[in-house]
Amino acid sequence: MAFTSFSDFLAMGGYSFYVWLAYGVSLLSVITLISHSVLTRKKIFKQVAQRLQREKRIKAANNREHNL
Amino acid sequence: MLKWLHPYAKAEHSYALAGKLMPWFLILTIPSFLVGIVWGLAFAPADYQQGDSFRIIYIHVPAAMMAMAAYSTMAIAAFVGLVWQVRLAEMAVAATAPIGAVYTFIALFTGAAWGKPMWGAWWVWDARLTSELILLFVYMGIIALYNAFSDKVLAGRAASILTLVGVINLPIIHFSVVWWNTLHQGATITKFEQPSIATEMLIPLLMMIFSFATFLGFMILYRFRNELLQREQHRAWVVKLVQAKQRG
Amino acid sequence: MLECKDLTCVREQRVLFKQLNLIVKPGEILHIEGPNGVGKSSLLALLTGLSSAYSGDVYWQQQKITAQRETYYQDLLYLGHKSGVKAELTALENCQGFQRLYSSQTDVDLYDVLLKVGLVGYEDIPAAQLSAGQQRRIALARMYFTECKLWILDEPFTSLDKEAIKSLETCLIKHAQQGGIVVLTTHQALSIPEANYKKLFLTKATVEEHYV
Amino acid sequence: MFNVFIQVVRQDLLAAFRHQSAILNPIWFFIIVVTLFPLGLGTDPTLLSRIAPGVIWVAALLAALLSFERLFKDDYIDGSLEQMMLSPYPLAWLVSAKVLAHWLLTSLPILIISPLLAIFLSLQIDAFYALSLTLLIGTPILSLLGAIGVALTVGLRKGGILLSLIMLPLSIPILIFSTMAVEAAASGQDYLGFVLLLAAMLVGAITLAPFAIAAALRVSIS
Repeated sequence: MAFTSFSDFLAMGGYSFYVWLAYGVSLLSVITLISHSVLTRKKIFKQVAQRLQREKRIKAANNREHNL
Repeated sequence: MLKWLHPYAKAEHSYALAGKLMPWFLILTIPSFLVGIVWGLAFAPADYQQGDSFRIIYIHVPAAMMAMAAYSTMAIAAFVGLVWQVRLAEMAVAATAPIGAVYTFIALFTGAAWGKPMWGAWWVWDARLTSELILLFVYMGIIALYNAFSDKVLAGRAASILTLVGVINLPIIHFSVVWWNTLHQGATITKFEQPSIATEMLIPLLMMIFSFATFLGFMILYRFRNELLQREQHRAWVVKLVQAKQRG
Repeated sequence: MLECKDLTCVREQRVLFKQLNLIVKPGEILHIEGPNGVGKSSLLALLTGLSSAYSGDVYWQQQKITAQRETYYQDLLYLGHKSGVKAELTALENCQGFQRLYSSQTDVDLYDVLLKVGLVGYEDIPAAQLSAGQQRRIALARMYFTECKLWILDEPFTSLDKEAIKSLETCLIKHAQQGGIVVLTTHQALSIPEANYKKLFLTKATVEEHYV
Repeated sequence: MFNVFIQVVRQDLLAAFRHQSAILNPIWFFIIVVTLFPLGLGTDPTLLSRIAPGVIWVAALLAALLSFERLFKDDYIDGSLEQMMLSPYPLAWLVSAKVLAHWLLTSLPILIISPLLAIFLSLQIDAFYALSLTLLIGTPILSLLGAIGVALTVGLRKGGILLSLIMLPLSIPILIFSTMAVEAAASGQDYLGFVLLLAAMLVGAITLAPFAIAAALRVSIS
């Protein structure tokens, strides 16, 4: 272990601000990337589902017209 | 040459294939990342010159390498997509661009955060950092171009063309930036060269590079499936998938 | 001879038409009709090779148009919604431009051609000062000096008056009788002899067969 | 084959001369941008002469960027771009004619008045020649690379900002080598090496860019 104690580890030999800032921002950007990808996937599924509803309504309207 | 695979089957088949591969990439990424980061942050010895601030290297160098790796995958996919008219390859270009952009941003930010303790300035016009910055602009250009088209097939092709134009220009840009940097070397800024790495520092670095690479693979596959779903919404297999998901 | 083999067209994730087969022999005029937004212009864009189909191919003289783009364009005259006439140039200059840009008889007297399309007296006025109908006539003037066998016209009769429509119709019929091919879309009724008149009615892809 | 090239160039020049504003705008923009710098940074000749090459080149770059919108947009709107793509002559050949016409209309005037602006910025006399030489070689590369971006964005409604985002990274090497050449000339050193590099880039752009422009047009027009 290169550090004597956990608080020493946090201090990072006096550079704690820069090291943790760099790691924090990197983690943040990876998280935004992942969440954006997952959200687009959900959005596409919702879009297709909506389209299915729309077409079901059109078909129902056509059927009602035919058997009037 | 890939025309023999009927266009309908290819999309559905590759969606399933990507689905099978993704867990494997994840299995490779997580352990190597955890071991690498703990080892690098806590156990690797401090650098005799820079002290513990050098630990930023464990994010900076892998991110910079993956930024280039992502662009090369895009360049290959763009070439295959345009020359053999393979629509799936163009989707890969669109899928990889944002990931490459995020890696470049990480490399840039960690580079700046690392530069501050070493040279006292948040932004140093060092040759490598400047080329990273320009690479980020190129990525942003490709992403913006892709999103500007409403028809995703055209968007993919336009992005592929821009990627290929970029792949020819990036080496020239890097070469000119390096030359420009050496000529404008105002203050004697220590060159941003690689500190000679002791083995205990090197191994966690290699693990981090490996974990970043497998994570790149995982994210490309994930976003590639999104592109497939987005483009093939009108196809029967996507509709069945959505219906199965609604019932499931 | 123009031919399409199971052409499928997808625009922005919407299937416009699917498995379209089509053969137009020399001497025929194909009239494509259909409600707005059914994909008439997209079909013409596919026929001219400006855009590529989701699947299926277009053949000219039994060869894929994508394989022989330059030779195909030697025989093709295309008139789109936009007339392709530069507003700053005069009718004469526009016609000279067309003559050089496309394979056409260069020994023809342009003033005579402009007379035929009813632009006598307007030859040297910048097209910007002409009406939309007159600008369209400059584009139509190309038909009088072109050597292209295949004419693809996207709603050629828009903004034309009765007399211009009449002369355009006769020009089309003359071209077809000389062994040329015409493919056009229009909402107007056409009085074309039965011998070389063919109709294609494009319908909106019904809901079921929406999924390819 | 060749007279079609001249025909396209002649037609473009004719069309442009019919309404002057399109030609003069980039020049006025170039002059105004260059005069902003002394107003902004003060009139100390040594400072101005040091930044002169960079300022003139960045102004030329922005003026070129401003004028690119006109390259394909008018033809796209009136339909002649579509017609050009359907002509039996190779599209890459016609497109290079259009880029040449555009270069003659916008960058050549900038090249002609750049010595005047160099005087504004009190650039050393012996750097004038280098400045005009780099502009002569550099601006065609800008036009060719910019034409690729314009071809990609011609079909889009809000293409302007996107065009600059696409084109500026590509024009960085040209900016760097030209300013270095002019600086070397200003301090009396030999600047031939940079000029030769620019010439190499120009040859590369002339041979490769038209095909990229043609491919990009095929994408955005379909």
